[in-house]
Formats: sequence, C-alpha cells, structure tokens
Amino acid sequence: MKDSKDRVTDISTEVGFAGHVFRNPVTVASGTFGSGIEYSRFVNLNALGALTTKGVSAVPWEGNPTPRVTETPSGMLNAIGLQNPGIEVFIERDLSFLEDYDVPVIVNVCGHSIEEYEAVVERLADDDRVAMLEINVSCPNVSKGAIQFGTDPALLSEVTKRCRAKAKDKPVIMKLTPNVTSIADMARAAEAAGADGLSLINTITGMKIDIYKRRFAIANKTGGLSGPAIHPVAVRMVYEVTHAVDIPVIGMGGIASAEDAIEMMMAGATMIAVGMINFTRPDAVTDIIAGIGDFMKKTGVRDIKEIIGVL
Amino acid sequence: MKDSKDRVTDISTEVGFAGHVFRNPVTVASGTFGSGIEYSRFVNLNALGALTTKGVSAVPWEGNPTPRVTETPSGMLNAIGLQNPGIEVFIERDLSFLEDYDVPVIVNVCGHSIEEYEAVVERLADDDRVAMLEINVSCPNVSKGAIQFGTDPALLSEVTKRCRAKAKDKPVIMKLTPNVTSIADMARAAEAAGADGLSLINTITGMKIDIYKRRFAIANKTGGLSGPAIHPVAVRMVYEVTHAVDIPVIGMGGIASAEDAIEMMMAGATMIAVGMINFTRPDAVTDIIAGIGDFMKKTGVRDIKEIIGVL
Amino acid sequence: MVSYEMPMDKIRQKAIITENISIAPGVYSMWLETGTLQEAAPGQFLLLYLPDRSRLLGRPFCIAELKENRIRVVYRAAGAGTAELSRLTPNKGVYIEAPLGHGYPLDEDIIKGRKIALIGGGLGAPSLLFLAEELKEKVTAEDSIRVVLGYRDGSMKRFLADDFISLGFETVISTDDGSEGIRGNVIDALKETGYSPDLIYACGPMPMLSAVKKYASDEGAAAYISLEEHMACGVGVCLGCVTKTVKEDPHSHVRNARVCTEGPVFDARDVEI
Amino acid sequence: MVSYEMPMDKIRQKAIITENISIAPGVYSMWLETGTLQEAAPGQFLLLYLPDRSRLLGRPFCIAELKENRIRVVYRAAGAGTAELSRLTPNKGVYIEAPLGHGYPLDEDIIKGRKIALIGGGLGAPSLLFLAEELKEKVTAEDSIRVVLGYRDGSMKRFLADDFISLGFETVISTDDGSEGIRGNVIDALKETGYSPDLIYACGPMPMLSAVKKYASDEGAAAYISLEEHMACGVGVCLGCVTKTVKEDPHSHVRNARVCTEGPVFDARDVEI
Ligand SMILES: Cc1cc2nc3c(=O)[nH]c(=O)nc-3n(C[C@H](O)[C@H](O)[C@H](O)COP(=O)(O)OP(=O)(O)OC[C@H]3O[C@@H](n4cnc5c(N)ncnc54)[C@H](O)[C@@H]3O)c2cc1C
Ligand SMILES: Cc1cc2nc3c(=O)[nH]c(=O)nc-3n(C[C@H](O)[C@H](O)[C@H](O)COP(=O)(O)OP(=O)(O)OC[C@H]3O[C@@H](n4cnc5c(N)ncnc54)[C@H](O)[C@@H]3O)c2cc1C
Ligand SMILES: Cc1cc2nc3c(=O)[nH]c(=O)nc-3n(C[C@H](O)[C@H](O)[C@H](O)COP(=O)(O)O)c2cc1C
Ligand SMILES: Cc1cc2nc3c(=O)[nH]c(=O)nc-3n(C[C@H](O)[C@H](O)[C@H](O)COP(=O)(O)O)c2cc1C
Ligand code: FES
Ligand code: FES
Repeated sequence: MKDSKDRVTDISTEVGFAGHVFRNPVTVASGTFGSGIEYSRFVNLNALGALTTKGVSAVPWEGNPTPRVTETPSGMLNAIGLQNPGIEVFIERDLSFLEDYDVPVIVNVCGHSIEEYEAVVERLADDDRVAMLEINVSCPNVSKGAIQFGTDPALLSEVTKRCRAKAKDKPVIMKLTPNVTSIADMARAAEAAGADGLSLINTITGMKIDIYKRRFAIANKTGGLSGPAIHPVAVRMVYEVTHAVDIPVIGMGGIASAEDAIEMMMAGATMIAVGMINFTRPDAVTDIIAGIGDFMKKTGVRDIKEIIGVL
Repeated sequence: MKDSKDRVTDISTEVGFAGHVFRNPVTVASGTFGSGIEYSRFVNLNALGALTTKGVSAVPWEGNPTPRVTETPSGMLNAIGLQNPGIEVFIERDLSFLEDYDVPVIVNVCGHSIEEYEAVVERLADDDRVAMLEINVSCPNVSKGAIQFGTDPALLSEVTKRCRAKAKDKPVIMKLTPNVTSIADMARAAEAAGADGLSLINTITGMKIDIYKRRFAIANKTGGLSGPAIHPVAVRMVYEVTHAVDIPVIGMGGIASAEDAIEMMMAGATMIAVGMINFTRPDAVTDIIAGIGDFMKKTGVRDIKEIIGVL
Repeated sequence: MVSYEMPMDKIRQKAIITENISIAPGVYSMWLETGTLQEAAPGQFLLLYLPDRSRLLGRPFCIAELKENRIRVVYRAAGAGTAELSRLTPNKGVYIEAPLGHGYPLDEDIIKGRKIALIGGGLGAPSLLFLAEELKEKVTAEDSIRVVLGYRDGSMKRFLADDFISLGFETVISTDDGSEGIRGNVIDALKETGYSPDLIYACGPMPMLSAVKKYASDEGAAAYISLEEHMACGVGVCLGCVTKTVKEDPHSHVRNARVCTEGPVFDARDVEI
Repeated sequence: MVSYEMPMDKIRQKAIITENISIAPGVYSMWLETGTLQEAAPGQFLLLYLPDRSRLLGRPFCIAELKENRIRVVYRAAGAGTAELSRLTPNKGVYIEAPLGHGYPLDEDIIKGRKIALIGGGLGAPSLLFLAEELKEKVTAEDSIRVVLGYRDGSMKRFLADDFISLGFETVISTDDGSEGIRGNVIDALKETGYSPDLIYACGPMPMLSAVKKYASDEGAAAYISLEEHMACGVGVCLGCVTKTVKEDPHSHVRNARVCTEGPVFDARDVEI
C-alpha cells in the first residue's frame, strides 16, 4: 500500500466508453436492479455512473417456473428465464420512470431470434433516454435447439452485425457468456462484427440438487452461477478479452467491494457492474462507488483512468 | 427427508468402475493429497475407496514460480504447474510406500506431448500396484503453443487413443477440463476414442490481482479455481456428461461434505473425489465416507448404487 | 401497514438475538431486538442474513410477533442456513431487512361482521400469531374468530397453540396421524367443528393452501393466503419469487406476481396454485 | 522438537482466544488456549482457520511464545483474513493446526561456544522471541547472544523489543528512517554495534533475509533463516509453498523444497533467495 504521503483529495472518476462520458465507472448488472424503481427507495440512483436495466425483449416473456433462485457457496444460481413485460411496457413505464433521474441508462436486450433482437434495438435507436444498448447473447436461440447465441462465433457475429445496423448512433455492447472455450475468440468475433464495447461475464451454468427431495433445486434444472464465487473467473476473462481486442469492456462477475471493482479495472475493464451482491446489501453499489474514491485518495490515484488495464 | 422408519443398518457402499470394485465410491482429487505419505499420519488411508496420486510425468517437472496458491471466496486458485519428481522416483518411493496399505491406487498422469503421456502409461501398464490410470488433459501442449490437450476434441481423442493403446489391461480414465464450451462433446470424443471412464472437473481458470501491490496474486498470472465455489458447475457438468456417454464418471469439484458427495452421485457420478477441502480439514475425506454411510442409514438407501444418476 | 417510503436504514438494520430456543423438535423461537422501533403489518416478512459469510442471500421469515422494537421469528431448521441460525446464541448480531411485502388485508370493510378462520399448517402458524394479536384489537362483538392449527403429529408439541389460546381464541388442533387433536388435515378439522367461516386467513404448505382455496371457493368464503417462494432480493427486482396469477398483473404483464412485493399474502382467487 | 507421529487431534485442535490486543499500529498480539498441552520448537508455525466460512485456507503464523497450553501469535493485519482475525474478541474459538514445520536447529554442537545473533525484521520478531526463550535455557557462559530488531519507523513502537530485553538479552533497534534506534537496516545496525556473530538466526522480509545470507557468507557465519511462502495445506502435499534450493532436495527432486515441511527454517546456504 502506498504511504499516506500520497493521499490526494481531488480525484476524477470520469471514464469514457464508446463515445459517452460517465461520471464514474460503476453501473449495475442487468437483472439485479430491475429498472431502479424498487431500489430507488433505498439507493440514490443519481450516484451511479450508469444504470443497466433488466433484459427486455420484443414481446413479454414469461420466464421459467419456480424455484428460480437458490444459494450456493459464495454465490447463487438463477434461472429467471428472462421474464420481462416486453419493450412497449418497458418504454412506457421504466424509461419514463428513469426520466426523473440524472443517470445514463444502458438497456439490456434479449431475443429468441435475431429478428427479435433487431425489433428491440430498432425501437430504442431513437430514444434519447437510452445511452447505450447491451445485447445479451446468452439467450436461447429457439431456431437452433436453444443453444446460446454467444457460444458460436458465427452466430455471435451475425447478431452483432444486425443489431449494430439497427442501432443508429447508439453504442452496441455485446454481453458475452463465459461458457465457452475461448472468450477471447468470441470477443474478437464481436469486435470484427462492429461491436462498440463488450460486457462480461454473464453467469456460468451450474446445477444444484436437493438430495433429500431428490429434486433439482432450480425448476429449470440448470441455472446461472453468479456472485463472489465466480469473481476470479470474471477477472481472468476480462484480462484475456482486453488483451485481445481494442474496444472497451464493462467488467462484472462477483464484485462485492470497491477492491473487487478496482481489481476488475486493473484487469482491463473501463467500467464495472455490480450484480447479485445488490441482493445481499442494497447499498452495495453506492458503497462501492464511495470506496473507489477512498481507494484513490488513499493510494494517490488522481484519475481513475490511470488504473484501467494497468496490469 | 425420509422417515426414521426407513432407517437401515446393513448398507453396501461398493461400486464397480471400469471392471474394478471399490469398497466405497470416495477417492481424493489428484494433487490435493500427494501420494498419501504426509496425510497417512492423520488419515486412515485404508478407509478410502481409492487414492488418486498427484500428476506424474515422464521426467521431473519444476512447476511454476511462487506464489502458487491464493485464496478466493469459497475457493482457491493454484498454479503449481504440475511439479513432480518424475515417474521413476514415483514408482520407487510413492508406489512402494503405498504397498503397505490396502487401498487401490489411481495414478494421475501428465505430459507436455503425447509421447510423454505414452511413456508414463507404458511404464505403469504392468505394475500391479496401480488400479487405474487417470490422464490429466489440462496439461499445456508445448508443441501447440500451450493450449491444453483437453480443449480440442481431436487432440483429446488422439491422447485417449494413444494412452489406451499403451495401458494394456489398466483402465484409462480421461480427466476433463471444464474450460470448454461443451463438456459433453469432449466426453463423447474421449468415449469414442476408447476411454474406460472420465474424471471431472479439473479447475476453472481464474485470476486474482493484488490491487495494492499491482501484482498478480499468482506468479503464473492465472491459476485454477477449485473448492466449494465451483461445486455447482461441477455438478452440472457431471450431469451433462453422464447423460451424454455410457462410461462411468468420477465426479469432483468443491465437494466439502457427504451431502455434496451424494449430490454429485445423484447427478450421475459413480465415484467422487475430495479435493482442496483436504487442505481445510485433513480428515474431510474420512468424514465424508462416514457421512455417506449415515445418509444411507437415515434415508433408507441400502445400496449406494441406487442413487447413482437417480435424477 | 408498510410504507415503502421508509428510509433505507429502517429496511436494513442490525438486530441482536435476545432468545433462540427450541419449542418443538427442529422448531425454534427467536426474539430479535432492533435499534429502530418497528412498524409492520401481520403477514409481512423479513429477510435475515446469516453470519456465515459464504451464505449471501437472506432467509425469509414471517414476523410472528412484534413488541415495540422486538421481533419474534418462529422457524424450522429446514436446511443448512436455518441450522446455522438455530445454533446462534443470545447477544449475537444479525442483519435483517424488514418489514417487507404486503400482509393480510385487515380493512374494516373486509373483516366487519365476518366469521373468521385463521388456518395454519406447520410453520404457517407464526404469521397467523401476529395476525391474531392484531385482530384481537380490531374485532367487535359481531365478528367471531376460530383458529385451526395443523401439525404432523403429537411430537410437534402443538407449538404456538397456547399463544393463540392465551389471546382468548378458540383453537382447534389437527394432526395427520391423530396423535393429538383431530385426525386429518386442517380442512377436516374445520369441517368437524361445524364452524363455517366466510373469511379465511391461511398460511402453510402449498397442498394445504390449495385445499383452503378450494374450500373457500366451494363455500363462497373469502380467503387470503400467504405464499412461499425462494427469494433472492426480497424487494421485487430479481423476479425470483413469482407465483402464477389468474389475470395479468400490473407489474409483470405475464401473470407472474412477485411473492415478495405483491405478496406474500394474496387473495386465493387471484393465484393459480 | 516436532514429532510427526503425533495423532491427528494434536495437530488439528480448537483453540480459544484469551487475548487479542494491538501492540503497534496494525500489529496485534494474540494468546490462544488449546485443550491439548503443546510441544513445539522455536521456528515452527501454526495454521489458523478463520471463522468466516467463505475463507477456507489456514493462515500461517509463527509461534511467538508457548507457555504450557497457551500459544502466542503476533501478527500484522496484512489483508482481509488478518483484518478479520484482529476483530475477534476473547472467548471466540478458532481451529488451528500446530505445530507444523521444522524450526531453528538448536543442537548442542551447533550452538556451543558460538557468538549468536538473532536478527528480526518487522513481523520476523515473533518467531525469534520463542527462540530467545528457548536459547536462554540452553546457552552457557561461553556463548553470547545479541538481538537485532528492525522496524519501519518509531511509530511501530519497537513492538516485542521489551520482551527480548526482559529475557536479559542485549537488544539493538534499527529503523529505516532513524526515528528510533540506529538508522538503517538490521545489517547496518549489527555492523554498527561491532558484534560479529558466527551463528545467525533470522526471520523477516525477503530482502532482509537475502542481506543476512550475503552477510553470513561474507563473514563465514552460519545462518538459519525462516522463510515465508503462500500456503494451502501446510503439511507438504499441495506443493504450493516451495522455495528454490541450491541442490536437488530429497523430496521434490527438482530443487524445490517445501517451506511448510522442509522449512520454514533453512540453512541460508541451501536456498536460492
Ligand atoms: C415469505 C416467506 C415467509 C416464511 N416464513 C417462515 C417462517 O415463519 N418460519 C419458517 O420456518 N420458515 C419460513 N419460510 C421458509 C424459510 O424461508 C425457509 O425454510 C428457509 O429459507 C430455509 O433456509 P435454509 O438455508 O435452512 O435452507 P436451504 O435449503 O439450505 O436454503 C437454500 C436456499 O433456498 C432457500 N429456501 C429453501 N427453502 C425455502 C422456502 N421454503 N422458502 C423460501 N426459500 C427457501 C433459502 O432461503 C436459501 O436461499 C418462509 C418463506 C417465505 C418465502
Ligand atoms: C511460515 C510462516 C509464518 C508466518 N508468521 C507470521 C507471523 O508470525 N506474523 C505475521 O504477521 N505474519 C506471519 N506470516 C505471514 C502471514 O501468514 C500473512 O500475513 C497472512 O497469511 C495474510 O493473510 P490475509 O488473509 O490477511 O491476507 P490476504 O492477502 O488477504 O490473504 C490471501 C491469501 O494469501 C495468503 N498470504 C498472503 N500473504 C501471505 C504471506 N506473507 N505469507 C503467507 N501467506 C500469505 C493468505 O494466507 C491467504 O491464503 C507468516 C507466513 C508464513 C508462511
Ligand atoms: C437474478 C439475476 C438476473 C439476471 N438477469 C440478467 C438479464 O436479464 N440480462 C443479462 O444480460 N444478464 C442477467 N444476469 C446476469 C448479470 O447481469 C451478471 O452478468 C452476472 O450475474 C454476473 O455478475 P454478479 O456475479 O455480480 O451477479 C442476471 C443475474 C441474476 C443473478
Ligand atoms: C493444489 C492443487 C493441485 C492439483 N494438482 C492436480 C494434478 O496434479 N493433476 C490433476 O489432474 N488435477 C490436479 N488438481 C485438480 C484437482 O484434482 C481437482 O480436479 C480440482 O481441484 C477440483 O476439485 P476440488 O474443487 O474439490 O479441489 C489440483 C488441484 C489443486 C487445488
Ligand atoms: S425475491 Fe426478488 S423479486 Fe421477489
Ligand atoms: S503448503 Fe502445501 S506443500 Fe507447503
């Protein structure tokens, strides 16, 4: 740790990402914060660098049967199944709600087919209330037997190109799944197809069994693992990806403290997202923002940009 | 939970695996128990179903620089780099030591090239002290720029075939890496190439950064994540693999209790291995063996084979 | 009633365990003291965060009693988390989030002049106890109240039954095997007493709640039932805890109401269980 | 001396914290009581398992003192685990594994008639304290002993120095900035006193140990140094904690001795540091 001599008081936490400037690098991970409506009662939304909303699709999605969530050591499994009320309700209710706040909005988009992705992107391309689009490619592709768009470079490339074409001047961020042999290959495919940035990691597929009831703990059998348990995997993938491509990355996966956030940025992330730990401590995200400032002052970092990819 | 009415007293924990019969389904994960020499002071080796030894190669391997290990939430990273004294010392010292015990030995084999794997397998093929061979395909392939043998189906198939050919009547178990898009595809490749069984999972690649020292926590930059953190991923992969192939599986990854072991068997594993939790509690493996018996009595399972793949 | 405008520190708070004792095999009664004076409505719940830091999600429990700044929780050691909870000794601190969700509707126009039944199965009793205490203040001579509590068997020591009795409510017990009270389930017991409620509040396992729903529909009674689902956030953002509703609900637009937010108490007619 | 034939329950044991106080900024002194009467040699260490169950690996610490069944550990809050440790209050229980490793060689033929120096830097002092207590019993009139302790600066309150002094040993202090004792490192301080040891025991950060190794080699003195490496198992199976040796060691056959098993104390000539 650097000496207290190095203490600084005036710090800048601003970061640039795909042409936008954010007051700090911290957003929330899609699906762990809704659209901020509920948490707005406990959390000052205007303190966030950005707010990433729950995945939204062209039409309402029912999601999976319950149980949808369960706990695992230092983590949790979820199989919500991307339940959402569809883009029209989202625009009317959620984006209108967010108008009252001074926080850039990143909208997470899901689809069962490329056309569904396109429909959502098109619908948001001209909406001034949306800063960037984050395309979740972990959705099951219904026409290809539910394999995920993000596990095949060719499919990923196709989704990226088609979303990019519809997005007009909105940055398109592809959100990668960690369930692949080489995440760097996926990142390169997305970059070549025109992605303006990348988000990673989504959850790692896992399973839990209730041995007494002889039943899957999650009705969907498998669920996505998130939380501190996966943090080391997320840091590694962010490092690999930022060393493979030139577009910026939003890093996420098990961030539970300002230290974890700094670590992710040192690994190469330009922004970071706080995910399931919101469920454990609703004030986690504002705590982390404050903690990043404290870290900078304590260790003499005047500009947060200095630490991005420092390793 | 079943009623106490169902309590049984005479239980059988015997399992068959690739032609061998083991008195119980519990072994230790390679690299977490040495060859039993050190733990023999605290643990009754004869209580184990089998003992899997640390990876051994044709010639001594130095391994990686230190730090080689660090902790993560509910897990740890390691990058030992497969340090080992080579097959000759192993045969003379470790196998001789194990002669005095009544425990079947599974020898874990590593190599930088297919020829190195073959050399070790050949050297052990006629050794009566060895029950089965477990081939670790997470080793870096020096001729292919350090990609792991286990991440490419064609390479995996080749290693499997060549080891199988040299192993004579010793069962060859291929130990799969989880760092792949489809572990079921890998399992099918190994089965088609003649594997007698599979072991999974090896560690998931991760990274940790010391943000104050701005240094990788592991000298090798990346390390393998193991421990309870990865258990849900391991259960999912064992389930996927045992639903894709007909050869038996040794399940491992974050097993820390008898419940975890039972869960892994319900997911499809015929045997299970206790790994890093040995470091936390050297008596973990014997506790787990006792706990499996207690579970069977409490829930009325007379024969452990009843629960294998019950889901 | 809960006010969602409550500041954050009232929702998340440190609580000190003052008592944690076993009241039946595997069932525990815990009193927690919070710094903040609490307001909560019967049927609301709390999330309790365990000290073992490898467990990250809160455990949901009904508020069984609320006396000034002391909260009672009655719980079963169901899994690893509640087993850990049962081992905590007085003076240990835990974090809780409370009060959460929407409780039993108690508006005058709902309860006035009604024949009310409180039906609890197993660990459903705790949330009804808080309700019974509140009802005691609200009911008038025109109303009548009966409590029906179902247990697995006599070994469960009809836990909490005496708490209802000492509130002055007539309390009927049933056990699956007849080892205590009436043999059969709570509906059997209710029928056997000849009491025909036109307003039911119920909490308990899903099969019991389905039976209550059916009974209420057959008999034309109103029924408010408290549901359980696995939860992650407890405040409506994760969509982990949904239950199927008959009509499209205003939040999800796909007939998936959130148990933690729209519930845990629902009008039995509104949910598909 | 450690006997590896010790039954398991002597290695792994529950210990109760009886004291845990700060003795310098970020430095703590903890006394632990174990059920089992301990035998251990100076230089041996223990693994301490923290109550936070998301942390699975034991933390290695030197045994700083051993009085019947009470063990002292002096430690720095270096990271999250030791920070947690510093917050534990008396009567809390922790699991430990002890004694582990091989300590400082103290055979008569090694120490007899020697001019001995104990050189400790920062958190190296604790292991030398136990050594000093043992040496006090062993040394004869022919031997002489000097203690040199290095600290970052005066704010570190020359922690433990008085413990050495009260054992009757002449104790020299150095600080990097000269704010207390001699300005400079421990080798500077040793030289400045004019004392020329022919047997050195040293524990401290790696740069200091390298300097000690060089000094000993230059001066023809024997030096036994205690090394640190990250550990997982602490008993020799994981191969996490190796240090490079000059010759092929009998265990690894690749010049990688295990700090937890062959060490933590090594003859300085044998290791490449
Ligand atoms: C609104 C509500 C009120 C409740 N009130 C009570 C009560 O007053 N008394 C009582 O004994 N129990 C009550 N429960 C059930 C109680 O929450 C579970 O028994 C408890 O969470 C089990 O935790 P565990 O760690 O022991 O079980 P584990 O099975 O080890 O837990 C694993 C995960 O599953 C979740 N989980 C497991 N079972 C349930 C369940 N039945 N409901 C919700 N989550 C579950 C846990 O919270 C945890 O996240 C209530 C549940 C809900 C939703
Ligand atoms: C044989 C031996 C004896 C020691 N004796 C003492 C002593 O008497 N007093 C004292 O203050 N310190 C001593 N240390 C160092 C002490 O073990 C570390 O400071 C401590 O483990 C840090 O834990 P943490 O959780 O706070 O740090 P974190 O950095 O959060 O820990 C992460 C992981 O790295 C390991 N780690 C981090 N730093 C070290 C280190 N320097 N050495 C070994 N492992 C490390 C931890 O054990 C843990 O597994 C000794 C180390 C060894 C190997
Ligand atoms: C309950 C839940 C719902 C999620 N929903 C979405 C989603 O709608 N879209 C998406 O891209 N990711 C979704 N995720 C993944 C997270 O955004 C994030 O990538 C992942 O959880 C890893 O971060 P964490 O470990 O900090 O939670 C969800 C995660 C959780 C836990
Ligand atoms: C320190 C350490 C060393 C290991 N060495 C080997 C090895 O030599 N060969 C091998 O196949 N796997 C090795 N592994 C992987 C384990 O055998 C096991 O597959 C993995 O750790 C997952 O199990 P766990 O979570 O129970 O530890 C090692 C793991 C650890 C932690
Ligand atoms: S628990 Fe998250 S929405 Fe109900
Ligand atoms: S810590 Fe495992 S070999 Fe030393």
